[in-house]
Amino acid sequence: MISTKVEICGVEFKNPVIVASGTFGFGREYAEYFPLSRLGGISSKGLTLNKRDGNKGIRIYEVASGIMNSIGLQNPGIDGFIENELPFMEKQGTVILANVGGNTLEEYIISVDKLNDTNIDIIELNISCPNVKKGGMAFGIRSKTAYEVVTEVRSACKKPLIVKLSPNAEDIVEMAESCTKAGADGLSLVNTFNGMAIDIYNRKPVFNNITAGLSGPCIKPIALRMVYEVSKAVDIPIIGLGGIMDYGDAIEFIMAGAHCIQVGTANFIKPDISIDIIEGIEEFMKDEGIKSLDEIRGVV
Amino acid sequence: MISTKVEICGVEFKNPVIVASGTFGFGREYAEYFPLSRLGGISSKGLTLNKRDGNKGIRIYEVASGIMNSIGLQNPGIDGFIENELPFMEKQGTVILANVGGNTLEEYIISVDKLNDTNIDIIELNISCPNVKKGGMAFGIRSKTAYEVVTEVRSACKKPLIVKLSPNAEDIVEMAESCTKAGADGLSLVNTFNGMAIDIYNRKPVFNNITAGLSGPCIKPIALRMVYEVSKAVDIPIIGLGGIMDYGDAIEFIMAGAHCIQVGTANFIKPDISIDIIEGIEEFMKDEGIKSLDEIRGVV
Amino acid sequence: MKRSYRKGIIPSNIQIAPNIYEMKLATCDPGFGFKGKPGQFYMLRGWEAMDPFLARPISISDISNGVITFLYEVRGRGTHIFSKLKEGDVLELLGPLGAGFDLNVKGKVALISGGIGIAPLIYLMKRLGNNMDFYCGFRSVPYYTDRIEGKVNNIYITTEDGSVGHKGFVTELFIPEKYDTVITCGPTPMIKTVVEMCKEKNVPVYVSMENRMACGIGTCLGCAIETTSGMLRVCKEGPVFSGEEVIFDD
Amino acid sequence: MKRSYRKGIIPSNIQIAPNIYEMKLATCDPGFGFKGKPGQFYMLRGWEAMDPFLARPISISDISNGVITFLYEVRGRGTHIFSKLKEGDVLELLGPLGAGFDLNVKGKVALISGGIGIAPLIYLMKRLGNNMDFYCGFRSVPYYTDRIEGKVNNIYITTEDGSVGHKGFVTELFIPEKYDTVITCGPTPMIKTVVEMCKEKNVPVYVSMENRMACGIGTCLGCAIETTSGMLRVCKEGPVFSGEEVIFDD
Ligand SMILES: Cc1cc2nc3c(=O)[nH]c(=O)nc-3n(C[C@H](O)[C@H](O)[C@H](O)COP(=O)(O)OP(=O)(O)OC[C@H]3O[C@@H](n4cnc5c(N)ncnc54)[C@H](O)[C@@H]3O)c2cc1C
Ligand SMILES: Cc1cc2nc3c(=O)[nH]c(=O)nc-3n(C[C@H](O)[C@H](O)[C@H](O)COP(=O)(O)OP(=O)(O)OC[C@H]3O[C@@H](n4cnc5c(N)ncnc54)[C@H](O)[C@@H]3O)c2cc1C
Ligand SMILES: Cc1cc2nc3c(=O)[nH]c(=O)nc-3n(C[C@H](O)[C@H](O)[C@H](O)COP(=O)(O)O)c2cc1C
Ligand SMILES: Cc1cc2nc3c(=O)[nH]c(=O)nc-3n(C[C@H](O)[C@H](O)[C@H](O)COP(=O)(O)O)c2cc1C
Ligand code: FES
Ligand code: FES
Repeated sequence: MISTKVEICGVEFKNPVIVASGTFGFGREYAEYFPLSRLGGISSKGLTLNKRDGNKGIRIYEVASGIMNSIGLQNPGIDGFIENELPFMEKQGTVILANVGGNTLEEYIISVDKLNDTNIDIIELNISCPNVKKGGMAFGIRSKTAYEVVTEVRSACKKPLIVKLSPNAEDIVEMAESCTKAGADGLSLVNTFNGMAIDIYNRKPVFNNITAGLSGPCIKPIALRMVYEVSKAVDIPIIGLGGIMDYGDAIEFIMAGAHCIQVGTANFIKPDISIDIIEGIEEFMKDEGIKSLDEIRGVV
Repeated sequence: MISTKVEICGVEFKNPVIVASGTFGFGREYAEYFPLSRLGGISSKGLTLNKRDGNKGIRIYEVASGIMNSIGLQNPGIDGFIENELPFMEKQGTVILANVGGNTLEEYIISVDKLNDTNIDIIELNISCPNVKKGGMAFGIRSKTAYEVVTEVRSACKKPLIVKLSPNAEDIVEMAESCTKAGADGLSLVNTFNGMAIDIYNRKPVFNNITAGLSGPCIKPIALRMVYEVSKAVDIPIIGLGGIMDYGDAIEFIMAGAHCIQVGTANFIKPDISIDIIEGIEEFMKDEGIKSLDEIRGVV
Repeated sequence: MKRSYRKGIIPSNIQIAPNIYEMKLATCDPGFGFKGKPGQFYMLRGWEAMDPFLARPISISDISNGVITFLYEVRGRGTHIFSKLKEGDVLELLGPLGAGFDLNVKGKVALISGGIGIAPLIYLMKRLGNNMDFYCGFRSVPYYTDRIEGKVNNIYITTEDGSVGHKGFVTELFIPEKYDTVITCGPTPMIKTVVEMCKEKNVPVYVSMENRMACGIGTCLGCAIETTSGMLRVCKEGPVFSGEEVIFDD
Repeated sequence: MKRSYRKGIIPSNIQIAPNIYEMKLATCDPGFGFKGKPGQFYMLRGWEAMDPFLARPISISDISNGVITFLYEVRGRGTHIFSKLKEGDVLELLGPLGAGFDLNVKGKVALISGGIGIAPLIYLMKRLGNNMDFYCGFRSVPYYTDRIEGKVNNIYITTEDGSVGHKGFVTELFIPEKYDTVITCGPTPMIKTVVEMCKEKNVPVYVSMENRMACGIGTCLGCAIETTSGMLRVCKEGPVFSGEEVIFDD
């Protein structure tokens, strides 16, 4: 008998496949395609203290083997989430990660405080959203700033705290070490890469914000390298993501040292792709005689 | 009449299209497909003081919209280049950039010194090759180290000096500023991104060196963003590259602020793709009523 | 449970005007037929690899006996690939998506299309029982107008170069106050003009909007547009909106 | 000047064994025919987009009247796409590339193939005037052996599962000292064994090597292998090397 179970931060996942923040809404739309209970976990759309409308102009732009997005954290706000979305999510029988973003440290603290008294399982602190102009970005770039933010959030937070890292960080390993020292219970990486596109006929950037976040298979080799380096450097569990499209990609991240993986942009390519990935992992384990993912985690 | 001429560091390019180091050898093979005189310039395969055999194991690996390479600077050494390759290159009627790599500062200095007395037009200092284990990488990561290296090389070098930056640098803008201060006459960016791939059946990294360099269209959005940021920060000319596949990509880099562009991995996809790009740029200029590239450089 | 991407097999994919193609798709699953209301759309993938990366949204232009018809214009790489598909080729599609048109409109209806915006209106025309006029504008060569003839009271054809019908834009012929309901699909500037004309005369107007889409099912928020009721998703709450609620930016 | 990628049109692309296809390509350029010597190869692209990204190297398996034949095994994404191509489809190809086999070999020749390694040897067999034996090993289902019959003295067929011919590997039947020249193509472990057997008996042996390629024309250095004369490029100095010069790593 094989088991795909994984435990991180005291939370048990029935399998290592979590759907990534911002690519799965709060699950409602996908629930029409498959039972969400099949998933290891769901990371909510990034939440900010107050409701946000997000960015204007082009929000999604296709590039080679990937997309750029500039959604700008459109979300119902923490209260809206707790009132209207969480009750639905709680009923799905899967681990719930609340992805929390923000512009200021204060905002993070109040948001986390509101979530402390809910049934969410884990807080995923997004210190890296490149589409929020104030603060959001800076937190995820310099290890020192991140250390300060994570320390404060850690002491305010009663849930297991996973910090989501930006690949735009100056030094991803140092960043991971800082967040670990600051008390993170786990790390997830990577968020989107800061990229750019230009409309040559209009002689203007495609995005109103000039830059936007790059995701999808195009970033996988870099994301995998970062997960590998970070997993060698820190002892807390890691959630690996960035361009995962199939079970093979997922296994690569696990072999690079990840406990769980997240499926992001791939959800847009096929609504039930996460189920293909879960089943693919199971089959791979059977074919290769692997009983538990512990056997292959970090073998590389 | 349109003109595609560009001048950088006192060297005139008949058009802004240079073929990138390591993707064009020394031009011999491509000369069978088109007259090299059509090119703006050729950057030689990365040269080291001594001949190198390069890396063992898998050297090229296809990924989504790109490749990873771990060639490891296989090259005939500076003397071999001067003796056997340069005479051929000199006859082609195009600008010659000698791309110089190395493991130690000393090696750089001796190499540059040997090139001082040749007919090459420009030295492109590669401080960023991720496939050389000692030194090579580190130079390109920290601005401070780069500053020191470039300062020394600058004083040894009698040719215009272009420094080729790594996208793996901690802070690409700070890096560009440091190299400028250290006396670089121009900058070229980006070199390959540090990436990784795992063979899940053998449970081993695909590459003997574990990581390898990612290039091709998959990196374009990030490369373009970096060229944009750097061009806003420094006043010396910039050569932009990273995933350029067609004239549209080339124009994007020019609008982001690049004086010239380099065509790298694309050469592998079609031997005469650089000619398509040159002709595409000319047509674009005609269609849009652009007489000189100065009109659109950095418009964004 | 809804089904994820299904395979469809092509009985025909023919060019009907410069750059304009009509593609029919039959299901590959026995006992199943494609479904959907006017105004709804499907996400189409004609490639297995990761470049092009996203599926392309295309409106239902007709459905009969479970065979779906798409009318599309070649604009970029994705639609170029579609145009090269041949009889017997298979592609993947997800749908029907979006809310579609309200079929319970009252009174005399004007359908106004610009270019390929005719695609969803053709299907709508077939399903509406109302008294209708059809205004269709083209750049140069009209298409599908034979399918309209006889099904509506009046058909107004315009071309920008005057090669057929009135030379100019449809909005030059259209008189809002003649109608109880106006429904339009086409380039945003045209839609905007139609909405303004209708608003002025207090005539209810519905618009079918386009926007870049990633997921097509409401989760990426990439297709959201500004409306008087906040950001709404073209793929989910739309693509049809009341003309009054859309906030057109300038 | 050499021509860059040319378009070729497919007269036929048929499956001849499980996972094994034979594809013919005629030129799209009037007055031009495909050329190439045995052992040379072409880089093939069956896609316009950037994923898959690289062209795939495939050996010439035959050329007659300018129509080229490729014999290929479906292994990954690229060859999978090739297998889906139909009559009339067009693909792009660059070549002929590589140095190919020396056709001036003396005496009695053994051709030894493992699996799809038969592809270049078939063409070589047709061009060599020598007295030859052909050893061909397969996993389970042999193919192309009818083309060999009658053209060589002896044909030795082996399959790993014993379904046809000798059960086991070709190297179990092969006796090097019977030949003046040995030429082999197939999986590296097989090549290595053949080379060792020949070296032991001092029989000259030529091997056709495979390696991952980006450019196919000698510039990326991605395909270089270790030899006694330094790093040599499979695409340029190769794909055929003398067995003595290749350094096989373990
Ligand atoms: C709800 C809806 C229904 C549509 N119905 C039809 C139809 O019936 N017939 C038809 O010909 N076209 C229709 N379109 C427009 C069609 O989706 C685009 O023309 C098509 O996606 C362009 O793809 P491409 O690969 O050819 O262009 P590219 O420029 O290569 O596309 C690049 C990316 O941008 C997106 N994109 C580019 N232009 C548009 C656009 N105008 N609208 C939305 N996304 C765009 C593409 O989907 C793709 O993700 C519809 C669009 C929407 C949103
Ligand atoms: C000189 C030469 C001649 C060849 N002749 C033939 C032939 O006649 N018939 C035939 O079936 N095969 C031949 N091959 C092998 C063929 O090139 C590979 O099987 C094919 O490239 C696999 O591509 P894929 O997309 O199916 O596999 P994927 O695994 O998806 O390919 C991924 C990448 O790896 C490369 N790759 C994977 N396996 C190989 C391999 N074994 N050799 C080289 N590159 C590889 C691909 O080219 C591609 O760049 C030849 C190889 C070489 C080098
Ligand atoms: C449309 C979109 C919206 C996203 N929104 C968020 C978000 O709100 N919070 C967050 O932490 N990450 C967000 N992300 C980043 C993803 O969760 C993920 O980290 C990134 O896309 C890389 O993974 P992928 O390549 O598998 O998509 C978003 C990504 C996309 C494409
Ligand atoms: C096979 C290969 C070899 C390369 N060798 C060198 C080199 O020797 N020196 C160097 O500065 N850059 C080298 N590069 C980097 C390219 O010059 C270029 O900076 C990079 O590939 C990004 O551009 P591209 O995406 O257009 O290829 C090499 C790239 C490839 C793919
Ligand atoms: S396309 Fe994703 S929300 Fe509409
Ligand atoms: S494939 Fe590029 S050198 Fe051989």
